[in-house]
Amino acid sequence: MNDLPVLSVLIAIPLVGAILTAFLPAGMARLVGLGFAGAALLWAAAAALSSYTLDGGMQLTETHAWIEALGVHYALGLDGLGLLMVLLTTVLVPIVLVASWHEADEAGNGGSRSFVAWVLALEAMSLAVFTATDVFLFYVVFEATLIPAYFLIGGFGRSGRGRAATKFLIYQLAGGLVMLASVIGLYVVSANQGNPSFLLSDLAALDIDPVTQRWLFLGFFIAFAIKAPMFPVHTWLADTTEKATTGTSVLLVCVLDKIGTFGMLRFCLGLLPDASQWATPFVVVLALISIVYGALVAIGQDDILRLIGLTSLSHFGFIVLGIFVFSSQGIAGSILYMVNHGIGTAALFLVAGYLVRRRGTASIRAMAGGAETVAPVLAGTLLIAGLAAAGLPGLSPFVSEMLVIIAAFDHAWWAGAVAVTAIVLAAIYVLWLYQRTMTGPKVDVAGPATGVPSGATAVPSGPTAVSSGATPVAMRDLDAREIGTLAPLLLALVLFGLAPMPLLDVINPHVTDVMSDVGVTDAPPTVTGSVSSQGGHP
Amino acid sequence: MELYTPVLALALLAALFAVGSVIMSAAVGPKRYNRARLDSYECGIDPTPQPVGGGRFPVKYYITAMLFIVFDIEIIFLYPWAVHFDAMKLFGLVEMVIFIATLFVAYAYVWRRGGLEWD
Amino acid sequence: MTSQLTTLATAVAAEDGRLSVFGQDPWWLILIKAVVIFIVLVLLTLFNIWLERRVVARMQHRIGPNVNGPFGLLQSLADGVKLALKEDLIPKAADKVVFLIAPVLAVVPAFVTFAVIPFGPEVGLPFTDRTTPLQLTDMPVAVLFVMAIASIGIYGIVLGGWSSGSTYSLLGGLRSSAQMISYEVAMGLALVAVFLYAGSMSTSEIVAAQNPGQDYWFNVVPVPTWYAVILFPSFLVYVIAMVGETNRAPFDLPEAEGELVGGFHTEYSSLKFALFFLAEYINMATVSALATTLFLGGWHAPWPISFFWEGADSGYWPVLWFFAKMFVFIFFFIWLRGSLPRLRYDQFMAFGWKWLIPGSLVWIVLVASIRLVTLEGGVDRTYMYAAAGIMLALVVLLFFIGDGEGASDTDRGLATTDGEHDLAGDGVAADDFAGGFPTPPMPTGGAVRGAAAPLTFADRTSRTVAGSAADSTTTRSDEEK
Amino acid sequence: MTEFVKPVVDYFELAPLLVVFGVACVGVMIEAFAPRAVRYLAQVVLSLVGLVAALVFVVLIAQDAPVHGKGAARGILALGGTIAVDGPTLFLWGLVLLLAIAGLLLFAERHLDGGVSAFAAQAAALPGSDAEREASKQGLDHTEVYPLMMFAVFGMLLFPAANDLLTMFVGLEVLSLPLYLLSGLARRRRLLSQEAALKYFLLGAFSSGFFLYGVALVYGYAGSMDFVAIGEAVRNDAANRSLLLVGMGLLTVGLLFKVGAVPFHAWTPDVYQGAPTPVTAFMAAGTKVAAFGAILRLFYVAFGSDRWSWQPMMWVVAILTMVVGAVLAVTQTDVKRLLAYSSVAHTGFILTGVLGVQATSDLAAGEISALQAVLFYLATYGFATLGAFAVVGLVRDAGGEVTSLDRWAGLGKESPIVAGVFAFFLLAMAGIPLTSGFVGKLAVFSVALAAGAWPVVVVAVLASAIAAYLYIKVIRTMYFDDPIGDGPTVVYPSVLTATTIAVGAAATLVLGVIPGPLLDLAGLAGQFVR
Amino acid sequence: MTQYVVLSAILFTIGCVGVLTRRNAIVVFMCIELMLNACNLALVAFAKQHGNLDGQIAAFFVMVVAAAEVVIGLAIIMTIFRTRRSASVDDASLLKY
Repeated sequence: MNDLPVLSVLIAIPLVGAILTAFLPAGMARLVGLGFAGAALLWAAAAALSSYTLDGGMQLTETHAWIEALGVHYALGLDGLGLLMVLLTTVLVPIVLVASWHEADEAGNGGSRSFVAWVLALEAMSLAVFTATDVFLFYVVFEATLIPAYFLIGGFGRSGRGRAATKFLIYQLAGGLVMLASVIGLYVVSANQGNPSFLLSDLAALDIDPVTQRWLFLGFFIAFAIKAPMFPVHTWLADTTEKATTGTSVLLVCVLDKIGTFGMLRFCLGLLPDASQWATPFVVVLALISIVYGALVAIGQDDILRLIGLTSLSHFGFIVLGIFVFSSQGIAGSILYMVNHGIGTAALFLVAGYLVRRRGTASIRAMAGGAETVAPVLAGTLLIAGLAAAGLPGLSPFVSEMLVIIAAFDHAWWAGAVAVTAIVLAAIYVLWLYQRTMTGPKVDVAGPATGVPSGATAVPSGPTAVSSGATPVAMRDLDAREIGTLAPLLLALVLFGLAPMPLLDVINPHVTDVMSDVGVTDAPPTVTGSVSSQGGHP
Repeated sequence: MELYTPVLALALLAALFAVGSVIMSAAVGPKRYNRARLDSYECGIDPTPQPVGGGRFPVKYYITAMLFIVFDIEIIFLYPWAVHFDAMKLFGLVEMVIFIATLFVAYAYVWRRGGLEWD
Repeated sequence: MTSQLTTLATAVAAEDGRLSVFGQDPWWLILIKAVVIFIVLVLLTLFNIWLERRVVARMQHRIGPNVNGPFGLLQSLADGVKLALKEDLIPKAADKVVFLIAPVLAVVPAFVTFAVIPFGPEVGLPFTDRTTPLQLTDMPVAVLFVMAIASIGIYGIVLGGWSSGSTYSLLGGLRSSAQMISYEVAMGLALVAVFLYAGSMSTSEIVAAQNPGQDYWFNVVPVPTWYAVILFPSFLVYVIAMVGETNRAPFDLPEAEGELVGGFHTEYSSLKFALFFLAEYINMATVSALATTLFLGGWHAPWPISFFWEGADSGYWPVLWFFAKMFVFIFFFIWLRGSLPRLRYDQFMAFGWKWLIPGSLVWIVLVASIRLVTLEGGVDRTYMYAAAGIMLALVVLLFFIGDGEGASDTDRGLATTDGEHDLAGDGVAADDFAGGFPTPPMPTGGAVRGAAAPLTFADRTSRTVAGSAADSTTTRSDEEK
Repeated sequence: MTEFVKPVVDYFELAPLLVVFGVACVGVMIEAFAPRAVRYLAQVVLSLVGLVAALVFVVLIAQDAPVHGKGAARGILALGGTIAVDGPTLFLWGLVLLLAIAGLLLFAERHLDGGVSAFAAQAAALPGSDAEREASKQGLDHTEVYPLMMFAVFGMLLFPAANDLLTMFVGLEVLSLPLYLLSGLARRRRLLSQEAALKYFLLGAFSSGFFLYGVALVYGYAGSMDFVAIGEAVRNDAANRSLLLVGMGLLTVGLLFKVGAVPFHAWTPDVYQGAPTPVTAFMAAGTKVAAFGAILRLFYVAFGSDRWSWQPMMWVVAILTMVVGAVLAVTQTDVKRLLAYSSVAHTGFILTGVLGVQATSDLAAGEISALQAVLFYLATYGFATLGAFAVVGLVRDAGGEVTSLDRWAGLGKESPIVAGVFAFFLLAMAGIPLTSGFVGKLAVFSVALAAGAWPVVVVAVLASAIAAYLYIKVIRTMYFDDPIGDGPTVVYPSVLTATTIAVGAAATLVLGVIPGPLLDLAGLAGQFVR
Repeated sequence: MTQYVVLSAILFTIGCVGVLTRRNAIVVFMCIELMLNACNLALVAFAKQHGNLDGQIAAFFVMVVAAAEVVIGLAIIMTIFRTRRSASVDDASLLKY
């Protein structure tokens, strides 16, 4: 393996981009930013293809002492999970940049320059999170992601974003601090065992007495549960997605929140397996609640962006469920799910964003349908993305969802049963959403259609109107730029739906690693029949 | 302790005498009420009213008191030093010179800033 | 520093042994001694008053009191009786309790200070076989004790002035306390040299230290051993300070009749007044006695008596020598009063603070160095030079300051707000009349007391005098800060 | 008569102290003799030179600090054991001197208030009187503040170095008295300032009374003022312990007052708000460093072997301090008060580190020690606070500084740089990663946890969450709220203040990203000499 | 010895209570001085008990410090007094939140 610090470079690229764009004029900033994002994508892809091998374990590792006094290292490494996350991030960022090409400039926003800069900063930090193999480093970047996110939410989007941003930050910081306690706890344990260190590899070698393990687990789990919103601590999510620009939402939900589940896999399971198993029932219940609750609330939503936010609450429920049933299938499914959800929800958010911009409102009732005749492409994409979210066979989320549900059934019949209901609910909210927004009498002009059924009900949706100055563009179909942003996502959805094997090839070795960490052994993850029937196995 | 008991005796004696004479003066002397006589003396004209607890007085006295404290403390240090100078010889001398020099700093400051002026 | 002081203090503690002769008296002896001292002091006072009046009268070509008793010796007693029969007034503005306590506070310390004054050596008591020193008691810190007790007396004066509720009294009390403390510093510094040489603070030992086995030049002229001679500057400072300390002419500003009527005891009458009077004269006696003890060899017979008569220092004779020396000082007091005019307050304070104190500080250093040289014949020169250098610096600095006073001091920038203060400020050291002698500066606004309006009584010069001192000082000091 | 032993005066080791003190005296002489025109310049230059010289000396001493006795301690006991010049002392000396230099620059700042310093034209002139107007018209100001500050610095140097109770007491007073005066010398809002001085003085004197009685009792217990001797006495558990415990308690009261720990924090907000901002900055940073140095030495050297009797007390105090500080800070509407309360909270965090002491035998190789952690935290806190207050001094309007929070709204739009720097300092205080505050928190928490004080750590985490909310609130006010009415203007400072702020920010950032060197330095400081 | 310590404790307590209850800044200040002197008493008593003189030396220093405190304290109090014509600590109430 070449001694080029691949991952450092990978992180450095967007970071440099961020710093650079911060000082460029707005027009250039956008292009330069996009350039850097693309570069990062290429670099990541190149790294993945050239120097990443499919035989599990940490690869491309770099380790440099950082703070001897605390046994802190600057240590990076890439495993299957990390690779997927990195790829997902690097893919999504350019798309987001393109998607919100103009949004940032609208009055009342911080201007595209800072938008691009913050986005790139966020990308850099997230990449660091996904590749960090030192708990301290992980924590540092984990918290560092919050700052760009904070300014992205607070600086761009609809009125009331300030509060949303603060709420978001408070939640995350609180979680982070709780986690800090656990991180320190790990350090102390390692110190007591004679080798104070934050290195993941060292920590994994520790044998921690169960009680301590449970406390530490609690710390980590709370933090990650807040990050990947789970039932009791999810409330920040909907507000944020509602107020922020869709671009931001994509990054938040599809990248940042993955850190939560990512962390669960890497730290809860990786470092504290016993405690994880001890906590399983509790977590599983929470996950199930999230699944059902998210779906149910989503159905009732009037604000489309809120709705999508809540659907991903339900989806994260699935992911967590898959993780904590401790079976290869489950974990594999979860990881797969993380990728698919990333892609699918991103698409959904983007489409919704376009729709909202056209309608000038995010209130479904105010839109009063009738879009599909005017903008068939938009309608189509919305439908596909939506159905993907609902787990329609043939689209990639289906595979992962199936894996998770089957694993859940293996774990406990009731878990599976509850999980299954979510599919039905998902179908409901997706289709109903489509029906209410797209079908119906043709609407030609922009803005809330004349003759809205019960116009009075449209009034409460006032506050959710697009931020100041964004006069809704006339109701027309997606233009090239927008299609360009959606196409790759939809493509991926279909592709991985039909042939998930490449992903699984990356995932499985990692899964076996995890399983060995956890100490649970079962059959190596076979792709379930339904998948193979899709011709997964050549 | 018994070095101090005689002092006590003398003090007692003196106190007896003093208190006695205060009482006596009250007892022996005549009592002729006269409003003017009970006024505080200001060359025969009506006294200017005094605020309760004595009037305010020049800050100058305060500064003097301040200086006094400083120098008195210095003396406290000088006495034992002087008594045992023979034991400390040169070291004692140098130390005390430094001490006095330090004190002179404050002293010079006060002097130059007119702390010692009465006008 | 700490460890250095430690050894000092241990040494102090160790001294108790050397005062073994004291604290042996039975209670009745103590009582007798106390009573004797008490009576002696009272009589002394009466005598001093008479003496003063006679001497001053003689200096002014008058006769003085000569009616009551032989040479009018009973005059002061008569005055005392008269005072006792006077009406006892308590002004209604006065703070009753304090007003009554003040004279007691003034008198008691005056008496107490005499407890440590040695009148003579150890003598045999008649009718008994026990011997006892002619001194009520002594302690390792006797002189410090004197200073301490004496300063308690100041409370009497301040409180007396304050509690009278009259402006004159207040200012008088303040003035006297201010000058007392000022000169107490000088006095204290003057004593340092004595302790340095005597190596003790106990009066009896200081006396002893001043009279070693007397030896003579050519068997006739005594080698000077009195500190008055070998520590002459200290002696000088002490004498000046003691006059200031006792509020005597020419330093009797507190009762400067011209400005303050009677000073702090303006409001006092009858025996309470008498008490203050008593206190003042006893203090006079005390400081004289102290001077005798510290500088004139105490009760030892002066040369040539000591030369011709061996027994002069034994038995009860020393009491004679002691009082003889003491009366020299008392006469000196009277003499001063008879001959010198009163100083102006600012001159007086300036003299105390700007000359006596720094002077005696420098002198202390000098003495210490000399002592050092004498102690160890050949000292390491370099240190000597260092000490001398610093000392020299101090002296130079001192005079520099003194001159800088008259020269244009930048800080007068403050006083430029009113040129008059400018003059007065600089004038003090430079030339004493710049301030407009003898009339003090006119009021420059600002309150004397409380929120009282600036004093504008055209017809009451005496008020404005008292007031103006206050006014100008207040405003001035404000500017200085 | 006992023979007099001449104490050894280790002039080289004491050079920093002597230099600073000498400079202070010379400063007074300048006040006395130099013409008014040249004073300002002379004072500033002199003080600066003095501080730098002292710093140089500290470095030199640190170069060849001998290994003391056996073990980790390096340094000597100077002046017959009254002053310990050892690793921690040197570290703290360096820190105090650096902070003092930065503070001095703030003192010297004359650009902000139209060519005059932040100090009263004439402290003695009544506020609003003609004399005052006259004075300020002449553009007078009190150059005495520089000697005063030097004396305070001298105290700050002496305090943590003191190796016996008496010296410590003297240091405490020398440190406090000038500060009492300084905090009463504000040019604007003089009533507030004087009031602050009064409160600070009364409470300060009160607490020093407690400290002194504690000294008396501990002396009564151990029969010596010397820490080492006291440590011995405590170890072999000499006379009745009640004396020891009461005395220890009283000493603690005195010291905790100085660092402003609950329940002795009442003075902090008032004084911080009332005092002139430069003084507040200097005081907030320097006093805390010095006082914690003293606390460390007292409790580790003298009472170290009796940990079990004071650690619980520290637990309670730390918890109270963090919670009260954080909660009350949230309710504040005045920036200076807010920072004051946050400094109270920080006191709590530092205490968390203090009580994390363990016997060296319990420490794993390369594990961070409590001393190390606290020293590091002090450094981070000092710079962040100094910088933050320096920034506060920049936001002004016609009436002087604007400290009410709601008027800071929209500052981020008006002058992004200043607001950004301030936000950065706040983030550091909140302990966001990549700022010094984070590493500091991590260090103290880990030592506390290692010492088994997990409840304290849990509370500390919660408290930091509350505090974080507070700081974010401020940041939001500056960035996302719209300015109401006539917002304050940011006066662009002269190079002096700019330098201070820059230094503070740089330190905060560097210590956040590469804390290694400083941590190692703190570790290198080793143990106290015993 | 103990009685001296007890006495000093009593004095200290009196001073402490005085500080907490009295309202006049000067009186408060005097109470503080009382506390300091109580400390002196205790120090000297203990010095006697232990037969070494650290305590007495400490008393010296305490005197000095007390003097310095007096000087500064009176200066501050006087400034306030001249400003608002009252030495009551209750009147000093500008600083509140």
